[in-house]
Amino acid sequence: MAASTEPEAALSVLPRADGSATYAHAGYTVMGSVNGPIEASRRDEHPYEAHVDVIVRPAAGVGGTRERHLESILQSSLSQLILVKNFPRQLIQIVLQIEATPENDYVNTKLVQASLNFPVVPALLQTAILALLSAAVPMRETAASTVVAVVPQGAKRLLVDPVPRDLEAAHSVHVLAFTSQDELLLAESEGDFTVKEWDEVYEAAKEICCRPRTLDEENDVGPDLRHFLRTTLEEKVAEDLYWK
Amino acid sequence: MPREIEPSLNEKQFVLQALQEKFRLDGRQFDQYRPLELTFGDQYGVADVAFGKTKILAKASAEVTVPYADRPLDGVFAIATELSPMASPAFEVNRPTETEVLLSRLLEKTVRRSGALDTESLCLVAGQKCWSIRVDVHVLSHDGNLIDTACFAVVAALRHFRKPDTSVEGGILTVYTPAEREPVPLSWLHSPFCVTWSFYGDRGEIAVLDATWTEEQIRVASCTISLNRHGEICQISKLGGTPVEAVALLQCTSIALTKAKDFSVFLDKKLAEDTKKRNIGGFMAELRSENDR
Amino acid sequence: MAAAAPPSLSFPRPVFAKLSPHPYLLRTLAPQVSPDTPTPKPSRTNGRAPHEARPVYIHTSSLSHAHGSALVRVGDTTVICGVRGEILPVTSIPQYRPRADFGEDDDEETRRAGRGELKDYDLLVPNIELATGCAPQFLPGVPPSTLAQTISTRVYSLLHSCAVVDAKNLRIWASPVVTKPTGCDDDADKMEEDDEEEEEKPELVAYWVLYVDILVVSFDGNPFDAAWMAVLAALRDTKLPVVTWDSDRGVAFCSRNAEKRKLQIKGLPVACTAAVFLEKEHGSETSGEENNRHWILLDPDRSEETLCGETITMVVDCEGGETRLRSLEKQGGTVIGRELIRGFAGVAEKRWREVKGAMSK
Amino acid sequence: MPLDTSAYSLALLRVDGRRWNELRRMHAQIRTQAAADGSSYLEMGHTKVMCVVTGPSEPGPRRSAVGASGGTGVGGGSGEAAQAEVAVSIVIAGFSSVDRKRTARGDKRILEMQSTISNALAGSLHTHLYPHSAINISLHVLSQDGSLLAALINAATLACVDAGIPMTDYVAACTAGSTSTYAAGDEAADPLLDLNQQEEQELPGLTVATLGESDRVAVLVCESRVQVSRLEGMLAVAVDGCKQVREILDRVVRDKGRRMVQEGTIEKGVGVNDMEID
Amino acid sequence: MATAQPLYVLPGDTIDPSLIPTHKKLPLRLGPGLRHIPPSAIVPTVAGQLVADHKKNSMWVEYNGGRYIPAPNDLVIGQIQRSAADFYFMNLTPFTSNATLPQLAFEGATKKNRPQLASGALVYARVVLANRHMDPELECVSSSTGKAEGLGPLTGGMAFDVSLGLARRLLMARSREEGKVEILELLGAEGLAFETAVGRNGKVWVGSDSAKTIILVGRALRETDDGKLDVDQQKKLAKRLIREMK
Repeated sequence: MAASTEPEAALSVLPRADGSATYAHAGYTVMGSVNGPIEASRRDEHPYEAHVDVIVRPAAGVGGTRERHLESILQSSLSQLILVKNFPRQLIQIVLQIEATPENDYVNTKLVQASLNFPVVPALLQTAILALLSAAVPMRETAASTVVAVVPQGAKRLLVDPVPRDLEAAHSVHVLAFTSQDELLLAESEGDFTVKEWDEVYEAAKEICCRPRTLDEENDVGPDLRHFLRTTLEEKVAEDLYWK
Repeated sequence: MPREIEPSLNEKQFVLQALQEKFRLDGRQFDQYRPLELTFGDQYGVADVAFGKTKILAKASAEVTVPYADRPLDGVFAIATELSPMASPAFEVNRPTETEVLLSRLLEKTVRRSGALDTESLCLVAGQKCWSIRVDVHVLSHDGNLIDTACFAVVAALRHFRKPDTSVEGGILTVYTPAEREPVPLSWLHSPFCVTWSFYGDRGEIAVLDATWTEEQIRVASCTISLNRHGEICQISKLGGTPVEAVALLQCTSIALTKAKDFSVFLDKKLAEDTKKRNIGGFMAELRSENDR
Repeated sequence: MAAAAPPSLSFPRPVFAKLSPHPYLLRTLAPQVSPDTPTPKPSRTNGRAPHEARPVYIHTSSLSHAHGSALVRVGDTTVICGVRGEILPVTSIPQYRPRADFGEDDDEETRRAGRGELKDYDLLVPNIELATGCAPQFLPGVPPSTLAQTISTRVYSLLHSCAVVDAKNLRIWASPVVTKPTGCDDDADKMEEDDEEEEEKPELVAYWVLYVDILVVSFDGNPFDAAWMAVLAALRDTKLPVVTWDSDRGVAFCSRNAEKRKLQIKGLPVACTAAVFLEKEHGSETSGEENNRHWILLDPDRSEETLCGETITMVVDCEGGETRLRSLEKQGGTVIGRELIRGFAGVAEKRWREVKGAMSK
Repeated sequence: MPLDTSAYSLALLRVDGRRWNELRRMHAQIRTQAAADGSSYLEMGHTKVMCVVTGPSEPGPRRSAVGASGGTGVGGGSGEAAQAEVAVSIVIAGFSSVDRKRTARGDKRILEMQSTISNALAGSLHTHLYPHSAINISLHVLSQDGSLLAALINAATLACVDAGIPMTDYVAACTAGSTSTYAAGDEAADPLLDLNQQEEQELPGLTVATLGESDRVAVLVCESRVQVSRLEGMLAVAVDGCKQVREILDRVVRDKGRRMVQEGTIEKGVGVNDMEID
Repeated sequence: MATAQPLYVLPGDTIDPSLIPTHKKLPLRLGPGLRHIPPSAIVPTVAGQLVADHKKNSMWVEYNGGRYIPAPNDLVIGQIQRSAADFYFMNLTPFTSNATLPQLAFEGATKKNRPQLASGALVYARVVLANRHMDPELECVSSSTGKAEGLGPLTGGMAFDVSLGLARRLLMARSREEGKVEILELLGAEGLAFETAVGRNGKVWVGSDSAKTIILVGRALRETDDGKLDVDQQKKLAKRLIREMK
């Protein structure tokens, strides 16, 4: 549950799904499954492109409004990455099961919470992308995402992958996602901040999500997600093609 | 709504023929379970169970709430089994299928109505405040025999679970955070397990344990027997299907008892290992929380 | 604007708009340079300039039974918001836990604790109703659509993250000294003074729960901005009656003609939404150098929303002089990058002034 | 556990004066509704239910995923309807028990009973004769005094016979219990036949349905904690009880058939006629 | 065919032009996992290994997993869902929309006598037509020769699910050399009598008089697939299974 440990992931863990992945980072563990392209139900059918259906399920309690909100955020982002035009009238179904969230030993949190929790978004997004890759769903590009918090004082003003206690103290919390073309795919912030602060956050997040391969490693702003994604996939592909 | 396609005629015929020749597709004995795996999460009350390719995650959670008016001295205990499309695209969110209803009823009868959890111990302030214990069953992968797997996961999760410690002074309830006081286990009375038989043949003469999804689709009847290691039946349900000789059912029950005992031993072992593992970490944790104060 | 319709077309513009809205909007935004007519300024089908928002009209305290209410009109999007306070005794809060000290309210700890109170005890309950037949896609009397759920989640978290309502204004104390909701600041201060004088501390016996109900009367795009505006206006309009606590019977009551105290609201965060209109139809495969122009359409209407994938919502508050961002949501595309967001802050400021004007009217 | 251990051990008589292997008075009629394809009314003691069968006919528009037979697969009703679907619906009247409580529509207990009954009958009915069609069994509970599931199964069987749907044999059901609760570990506990409400609440018991005169069990439902050792005794008594019940059902059908032949009113129900001959 | 140092790609990666085969006459042919963005960019759409064949002037991305997507000339094993006037509706993978198989697309089928196949029957067929806008169409007869060429209904036996990768390897002309899968030959060599039909859609049909043999072949395939066994391990596996059987 430490702040910036290296993420862990495993691909194609569910034998009966077209694609699946688990992703664990900063206290969050998410299991993701992808089925598709499959037949879309009447109401989801789109004549020119595939319907991307995202279902987010909390670890405990029934999904509520905030899960719907998370779903809509992810749906709009993933539809950008998937080549939806390749599968008209089809459905690509992504189920994201939250298995663990970082615990805060200093409060007894309520089970059902209406307010959305940003920090889970990166874990969900990463898991979804890994699962999509495992399902070999054709995609335009990949993406990576992270959380940054602006905390009042302390060693660093910017905190990557803050733990719940930091979040309580934070002035503002930001979730950013970048495509593999270094474009800003998603930006969600809340709290109290200035454009300048956001700029700094942007820099830090970009550093993590799309660090150029050649870089000195002494300034550890956090994990190198793009590299992580690539190595994870290379291992998987190499294993799949063991016979070559 | 996408529907699960039935197995092909070839598969139906062959599986049956093989069973009549005493073979199963995966080479198992008729009364043999697939390899059983159980792993507990870092957090209390999380159990990840796998019977072969069937994977289920159960998570227990606790919350203070108001007791039901008609039973002011009891806590609230619920088992939620919502099957998501992760298990199979044939499951739609909040549209319960027969599979889902029967599963939740079986868990209800096996774990809740058999009094495995002492609900009176969940009462905090009579008629005002009590614990609401909830287990969420998440089917991650469905390759048959959801019932036995789910039941095992639920029992494992509940026995692993710790709820926040509380105190009541002068009618004022205090719920302590994990940092203030170590959480406490539930008061647990007995551990029931489900053992499900699948029947084949015109007279249901062939009986098989822990059927895979293919085998389940082809079976003509099934019977789930829930027992604990004390040899107490908590529930039996053979809900229709091809009739089976009464004597055969009695044999099934006695075999089921031995299986239940095996499960019980396995679970106790795993729990012991886990606590041993935690005590090391737990001690450090206490130190940490000390420093924090 | 005659040039908006290409010469080849023989049917009138409304038909064109119906048949192929995307090219139609495209033509109006990027008019063809034709010899006979002077090229007009790029404008949207609704006649607005890309960065031009619709005028705002706000009318408050129109509902007699609500403690606070507001009606907001942004173009043809009309939203009504009503705030209703209800008293919640601490005894009926299951997870209620008495706190030893309520420190000075400028103290960081306390403010956070206050936010905790609001969240844990659900003292602010927003709910939005879209299924009013306000637009073809929302039939009356159906379960809340994804959009409705999304908006109510956004409103809920914005209410908490902006802390427009301070928990201390919702606490109800049992003590002869302060049996009134500590409304305005001076009152609050007085309370604290009183505490110091009193040796026996006043006891926290109940909370006000604010039910914030939002009703979309007519829908023509950009529901969130309007909804949030309505919530804010309604809260600023909210007056809670003075409560007297009967400690013997342990019930709170406020007499018919009890004096009402204005609820104190911190700051004036204003939401500003824009959508991105791409030259090439969304997600089409003909990507390349050619035809990838785009326009940022401020305060999009319904027809525009259907044509745009990417959206940005920025919530700004310039009350304290400098511009502070309270929330930023950008999703559904990759056009809006760092520069555009920087620039958009300016647009949001402009919008903030417009809305502030409408509010103070 | 007041009644049994005290009273029973002395007089070997149960609260309602029955011996351990006695059924309660069982009364049944068929062809109670002229309008329906098949109908029945059945009493087991004070448990009173009626049943109406329509079909085999075109499957209705709203086919409930739950309580439709062949639902071994995910998603309920069988995929391509090679055989008729048996859809069961149970309505429990508000006045049927002492305290009038509304049963919620999605009540899983009732859904479970529905699917049990539909699967039990589907095992006996020759549904393969009616592809792409539905047999709708609707049951109404008028009064409850224990052994509800058994009564419902028996009523449904009668109604299906009345509807003239070919079936292998009767599906007859009844309950059995054991004289002392699981807590008391005494092996000397006697089995009891056909539990009433009071016994059902206080003693462990089970519901059994068998096919015809065989010992083959179509339904076995036990919802109470009980020692494994007791199962055999209870099961034996229950199976025996089912045979008695079958006799009763058979008599009901034959009497009705005979009367109809005498009255010369057999427009349908050829099945009844056949039985008349043998 | 595999380059000395395998090159792994992710969707959206830029491919070094030097890797793109250039050929005098033949046009460049793009296999699965690649898309062409005008004017000249070639971009991967899946994660896998980039493979280029300079002789055939073609390149594609090699990967395993995912759902089968029909492509012309693929051999598949379909299951009959239901039959219409002169079509069978076939299921290739669960939850996907049906493929169509004309009832006349069998060897020697005429208006008068066409094969009568029950729903649920398995058919070995070839994909004739597959594009994103229409349901795929199958045939069980070669349009050129008019012969079945091994296609048609599969009677008896058992169908096993395997990974798309293994199915593809089994279908390779020289599956032993290129696909490195030999298990079936090995079992045959051990004296097991069975026949197989491999569907590109991840299904392998095994037919034999002895159920025992079928099960054994099925297990052999599954273990080879799940365990990612190389040829030597396959040899061991074959030996072991045979021993178990005796």
